[in-house]
Amino acid sequence: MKNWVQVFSVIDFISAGILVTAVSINTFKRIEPCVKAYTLNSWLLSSLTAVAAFMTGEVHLYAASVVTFLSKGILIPMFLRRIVRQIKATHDVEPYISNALSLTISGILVVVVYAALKEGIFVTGLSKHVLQISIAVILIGLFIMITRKKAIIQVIGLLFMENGLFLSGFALTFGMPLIIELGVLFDMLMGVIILGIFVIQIRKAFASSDLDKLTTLKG
Amino acid sequence: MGIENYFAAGIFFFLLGAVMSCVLSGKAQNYTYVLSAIGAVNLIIAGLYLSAGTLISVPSIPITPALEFSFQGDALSGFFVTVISILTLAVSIYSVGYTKNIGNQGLMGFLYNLFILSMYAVVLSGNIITFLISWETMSVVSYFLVTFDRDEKSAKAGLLYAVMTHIGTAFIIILFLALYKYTGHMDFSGMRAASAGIPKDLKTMIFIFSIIGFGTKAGIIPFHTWLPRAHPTAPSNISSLMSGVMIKTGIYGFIRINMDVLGHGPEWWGITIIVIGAVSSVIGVLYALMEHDIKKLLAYHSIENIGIILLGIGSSMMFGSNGMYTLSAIALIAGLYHTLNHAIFKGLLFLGAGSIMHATHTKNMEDMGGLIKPMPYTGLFFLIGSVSICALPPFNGFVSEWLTYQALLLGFNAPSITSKIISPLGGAALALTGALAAACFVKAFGISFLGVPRSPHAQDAKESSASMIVGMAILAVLCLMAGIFPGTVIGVISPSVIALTGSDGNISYNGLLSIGKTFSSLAPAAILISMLCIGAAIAVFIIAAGKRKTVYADSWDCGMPSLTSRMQYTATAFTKPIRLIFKRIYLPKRELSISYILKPLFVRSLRYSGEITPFFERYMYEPLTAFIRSAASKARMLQSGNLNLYLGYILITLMLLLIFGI
Amino acid sequence: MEYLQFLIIILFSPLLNGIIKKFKAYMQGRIGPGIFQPYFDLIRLFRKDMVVSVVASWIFKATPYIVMTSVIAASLIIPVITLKSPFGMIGDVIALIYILALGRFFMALAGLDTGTAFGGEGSSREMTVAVLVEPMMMLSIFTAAVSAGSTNIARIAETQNMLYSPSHILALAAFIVAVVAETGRIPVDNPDTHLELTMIHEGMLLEYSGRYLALMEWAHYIKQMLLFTITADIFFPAGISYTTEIYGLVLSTGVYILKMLCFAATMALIESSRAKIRFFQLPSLLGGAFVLALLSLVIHIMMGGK
Amino acid sequence: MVLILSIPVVTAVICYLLKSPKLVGYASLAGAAALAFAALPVIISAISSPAEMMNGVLYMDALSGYIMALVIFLSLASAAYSIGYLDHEMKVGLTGASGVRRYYALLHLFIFTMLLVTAANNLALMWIAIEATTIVSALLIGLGFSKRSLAIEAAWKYIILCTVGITFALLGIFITYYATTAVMGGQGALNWTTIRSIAPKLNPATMKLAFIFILVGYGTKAGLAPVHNWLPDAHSEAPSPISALLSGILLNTAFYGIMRFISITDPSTGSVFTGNLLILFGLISMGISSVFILVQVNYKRLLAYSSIEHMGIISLGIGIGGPVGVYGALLHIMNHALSKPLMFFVSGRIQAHYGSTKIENVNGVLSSMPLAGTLAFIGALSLAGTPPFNIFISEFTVLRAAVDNGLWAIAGLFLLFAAFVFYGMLSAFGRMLFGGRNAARVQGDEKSGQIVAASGFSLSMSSVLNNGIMILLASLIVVLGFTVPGFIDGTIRTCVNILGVK
Repeated sequence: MKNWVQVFSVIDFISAGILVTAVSINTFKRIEPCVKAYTLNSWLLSSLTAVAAFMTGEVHLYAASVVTFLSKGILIPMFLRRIVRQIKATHDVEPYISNALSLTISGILVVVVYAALKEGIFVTGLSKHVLQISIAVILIGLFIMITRKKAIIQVIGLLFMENGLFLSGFALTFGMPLIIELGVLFDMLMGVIILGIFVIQIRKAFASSDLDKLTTLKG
Repeated sequence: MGIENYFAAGIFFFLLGAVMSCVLSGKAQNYTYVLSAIGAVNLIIAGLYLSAGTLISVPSIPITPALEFSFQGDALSGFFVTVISILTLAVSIYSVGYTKNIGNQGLMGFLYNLFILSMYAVVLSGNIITFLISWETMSVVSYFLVTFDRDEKSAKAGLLYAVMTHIGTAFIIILFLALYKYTGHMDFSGMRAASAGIPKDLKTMIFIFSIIGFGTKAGIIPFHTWLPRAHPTAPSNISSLMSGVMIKTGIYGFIRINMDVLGHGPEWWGITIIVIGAVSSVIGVLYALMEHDIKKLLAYHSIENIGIILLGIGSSMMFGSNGMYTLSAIALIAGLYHTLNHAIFKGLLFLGAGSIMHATHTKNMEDMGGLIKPMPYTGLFFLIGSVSICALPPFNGFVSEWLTYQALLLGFNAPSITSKIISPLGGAALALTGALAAACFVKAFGISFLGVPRSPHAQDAKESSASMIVGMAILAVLCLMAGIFPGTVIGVISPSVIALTGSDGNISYNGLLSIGKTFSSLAPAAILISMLCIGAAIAVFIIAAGKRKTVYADSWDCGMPSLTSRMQYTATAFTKPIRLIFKRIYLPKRELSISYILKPLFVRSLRYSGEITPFFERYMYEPLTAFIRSAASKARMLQSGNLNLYLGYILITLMLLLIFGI
Repeated sequence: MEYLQFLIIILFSPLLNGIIKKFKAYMQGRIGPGIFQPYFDLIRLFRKDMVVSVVASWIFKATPYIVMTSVIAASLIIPVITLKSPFGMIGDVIALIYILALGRFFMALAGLDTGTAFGGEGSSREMTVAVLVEPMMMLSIFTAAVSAGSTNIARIAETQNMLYSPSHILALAAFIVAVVAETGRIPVDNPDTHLELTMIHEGMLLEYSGRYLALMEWAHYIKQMLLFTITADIFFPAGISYTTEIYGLVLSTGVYILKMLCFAATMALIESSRAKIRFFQLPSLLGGAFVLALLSLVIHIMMGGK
Repeated sequence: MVLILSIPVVTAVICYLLKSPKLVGYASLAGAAALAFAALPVIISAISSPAEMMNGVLYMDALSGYIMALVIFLSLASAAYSIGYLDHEMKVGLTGASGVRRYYALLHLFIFTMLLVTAANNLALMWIAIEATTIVSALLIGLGFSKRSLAIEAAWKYIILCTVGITFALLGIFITYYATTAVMGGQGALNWTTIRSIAPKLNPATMKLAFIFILVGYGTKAGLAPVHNWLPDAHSEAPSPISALLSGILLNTAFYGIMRFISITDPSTGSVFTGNLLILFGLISMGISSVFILVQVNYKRLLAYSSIEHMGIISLGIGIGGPVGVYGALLHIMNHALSKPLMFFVSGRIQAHYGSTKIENVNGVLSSMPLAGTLAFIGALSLAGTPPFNIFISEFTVLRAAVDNGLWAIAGLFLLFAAFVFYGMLSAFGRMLFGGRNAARVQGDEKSGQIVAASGFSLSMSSVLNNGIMILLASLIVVLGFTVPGFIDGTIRTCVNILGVK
């Protein structure tokens, strides 16, 4: 009774949305929209999981989607906002390169991924695109981290990488065993919290959250 | 009592000495060196046994199952053990008195014994891993001894030494591993057995690497730069060991690999070594002439003598590859004989230098002078050492150089024109070296021991303590003995020579050292005796001529009263003609600095300062190190401290791997 | 008889020096002192008292004996009128050169011993000259030794009877330069001067007087004759007797006298025809000689000689 | 097994709750000791007979036993060393009681995570554990007694880079999981033992991809150049006992993950692929680190770079492969894990005495603190790969493996870089150790008095432990330079078999 074709396209749509939210980071000049983009991205991720769960009827996928929603969709964004408020940073992203350039580069990344992951290596039951997109998201996250000066943005970039990671895990394997998912999630959560603490520390120690202040250790 | 027991006893005594010197304190600490002396005596006996051809091999101890310690000795090792032990005996006795006035005696005694043991280990090691470990242990311990004073200067010298010898070791490791790969054996005897299977080019590589690796330790030009820095900074008893025997381990390794393991190589190997030897000897002595730091001077002479040794070994290889085993044997005997001699007289000279520094607290000859009066014994022994190193009859240096001359002269028997010409040229180089050495030691002895004291230190110098004198006396006597009884020495050498070349060079020695190949002969003993008789005759003649009065007066001062010590010829002045004649090599610089009262009319003072350019340092090593350093400093850009950059590295690495990896 | 042939050198060396002086005088149009003058000088010196510097050590006193000993020991080795010298076996030409070097070594030390500038200057220059001379001497001897296949003097003398190859002539030329330098003659050194700027050998003897000086002078005469003799042995061995029967000895004695006279004449000729050259010109002269010696050797080997 | 894992956690809690800083120290030491006693039998049995625990989540065999033994030994060592170290830090007022408590608690959590890495059979669990080590140790570095801001900077870089890297590792694990699903159908496997059994059937292309991600991911953590950049900062800014743990064993646990992966990758892709990658990383690591050692001005960074060099040597050995190469690499892991902590301990003492980590501010150590100076020399020479010390043996073994396989170029480069390192090490430490006696320069005089007192040989319990542990390490270094005891040798050989080297 399910309309497979429709479902497939749904998954593709959602994953496309994930990609778009990821790419969109390149365009923002301020921090808040980035956080928003991340929230959206997480919601899309969890909904994707939910759809897949509905499709395959795997229970643990439902659980995974819920957990994802709670942690990535609610908790972390809140946390991020608090940090942003706390550090009272000038809310500019301060990229090293112009947004236009970074947009093009991340576009190129996507193309590279599509080129690199040739058909045939991975045949996932769901879609041809999800894996490519997920890896693209990972790389874009890394790219964001490379090109932005603000510490907080790096955290966001990292979070995007993780979302991409989850997506890829999902694409490859319908998700890991739940316990593993949870463990990984927990780890991530801890990591983000610690990072947040450090962001604040940096703010305290250097009176700025720009990374180009953090270049005392060299050579 | 079998040979093993002598070894065991000797090693035990050295270990005991090492321990005791740490345990004991005060005066007793000095006397721990007596233990080392006893150990040395034992090992002299053991070494003589060994060199007589009794083989020993100790059961091997596994490090990892793949690698194991194994010691085994043959005639060659025996000879080197003997050489090391002889010098050790004298130096140990000397050290009893010498170490009284150096700090941290416990450490000194410990390292001293360890150093000697490591040298034994090197010449006795049976496989490559044992050799390498002993070899590097020797280097490390000697590094600590070089830096014993712990001041900046010695630290620098030690660093240079350690690094150069380490690089040398790297080459040795490669050539050992190459041998191992192609012979499948790690022990030398196995390698020797299987050495036929080694491809020709690889043999060449091994030969070249062995020149670099062992040559660095032996201090051949141009790998010598560490030597004149490291040897002087060490305490004198140590520098005497280093110069006397440690650098000989390089010679040992070279012979072991190129003459024993590899057998006979192509002719050009030998010729190369002859050329290297000639260059080293001449350049070494030339630089020695310009040194006024007495220990540096001696160190440069070590380079020279290594060159002379290589002349012998090189021609031996050259003959060997042409299948002329008799001649090869003669040449090798010459080389090994000089190895022994150099150990003796260079040891003696360094000990003498030690006594001088002990008495005058300076290494600079320009501040010495007239020392022969306050310290007559030291003076006499230093004189004997100088005469021996200048290869003047009837002392030992002469015999070995005579043999070397014979070997080089016999080069005309070689088939190829090159070796026909190269060997006599080697002879000419040897003659030049001899003359320069004579000049150098006239300077060294004349300036420091004769004339008027040039400084208050020299003025109130005291003769050194009894044990030091005894230590030197032993070596001085040996200088004479090895000079007039060549038969005995050759008796010790010939088993290893026979083992290596398969011939005894048909040198007969019934009081008269005659080489069957040429009809040349030498009877050092007879020369000595005749000299004594003649001297006596002259004395008689003088006495017969009747008694005459001897008036003591000032030296001729050209009529202007009171010669001061500043009017004497200085060491710098003495060597000036040679400096000018060989200016193409020395590249001497002199600058004149004038300070004026009223420029340009009234001059307050004029200062001349001159120096010679240390060619190899200036044009070989300094540019190289400078380049490496600058390159390294540029490379530090990679770690700029920017996190984004580091993240970039990760991305790039990943990308490259994804693109090229799969 | 053959045991005593070295006495010839010891006894007649002053005479030879006198003869050279006489020749020189003739060439310079003087009458000059008698040929026995050196003997009278020596005797006079032996009679005199000695003045010794207070600075001097035992080296200074020992040196005359050592120098004398070395030259006599050297003259033991070489064959003078017969090759059947019993002492010939105890040393060869290399030994001979090094025995002479022993004497020089101590002479140089003695020069430094008294702490005067002249002594130092003399010994410094002496050693420098030695540095330049010895290699070339060796090389030129090598040429002969190589063709003889031995360094034993008698052997060398046997194997070649006449100058038969260009290489020998070159070697001889080099060797003569060496002899000139070793005997301290013009153009290298001036034996009759006491002007400090020029003296080399005399500089070292400056502090000596009385019998020590006599010994030194005599030793110098002996060394000179020794060098002539060895030149004769190596390059013109012709006429020297191989055996010891009396007839041969007489003949070879005659020949020997002739040779010595020739040498004396040559030396006189050189000394009076040339001026002493500056000290720092020496390298060019001696270096040139070195090149000659080298050439001679190379040619000899190229000729595939023995 | 659970017991073993629980001990450190409990100790951590206790340490956090205890009030008096002195007590905390000894409590932590006791905890470490207890851990050692508890673990010893398990490890021994594991070496002889591999065992799965907790239905296959945990797994112990010789390899994990080997690494775990090193972990525990070093934990004990640094726990013992920490006491004296923290005493001094408190004396000079760089930290307070709360800092000390936090330090010990984190230390034991850190130990726990590392134990978990070695014991994990489930690859994902291993990943979680490794990530956990990053987080905990980042906090430890962040404590940064000496200079707050630098410590934070170092910790920040450390955590960011390692998390990013390790993210890729997780991707690699997913891919592996996918590969196994392809083989097993339906549910894939994550347990190393299971994957090992089906390894030959895995799709090579997939596994290649997976391995590249794993290599970059764990490689970052293991400090392989060119993704090593966090390492010098973190190691130089962390408290000395922590630096010792970081470079002594943490890097090895990360590399342990790589080794586990190699043993499941090789059967499908063939060992050439992984081998070449590892050789490449190894050479780059040696090259870069040697160059940096040559011109280093800060001795703790110098030691950090030397860690990179030694990780390079290890990966070179594994990459060259063959029994000899792998044996050498595994032996090298142990040797490095003995020498490097010694050096960090000593450098901690030196830093305490001279109050600076700049080489030019330190000189005359041999005169001012003879014991530390001597030990420093032993350590430095052994790190420079000089006989008769332990590291020479393993380096020589690796070199021999290279020559056995005819990799002359690699052997040549190896020796070249080794020479650079030797020069750098010796010049740096020569400058520090020799020279005249002079008191602490950077610290003010009024302070330096008590500093000397703190670092001098007052026969307090702490300093006895402090010296004792360093002397123990040094003597081990010397002994292992002459012989490798039979049981160690046996263990390593079993590990070689486990890594599936024929």
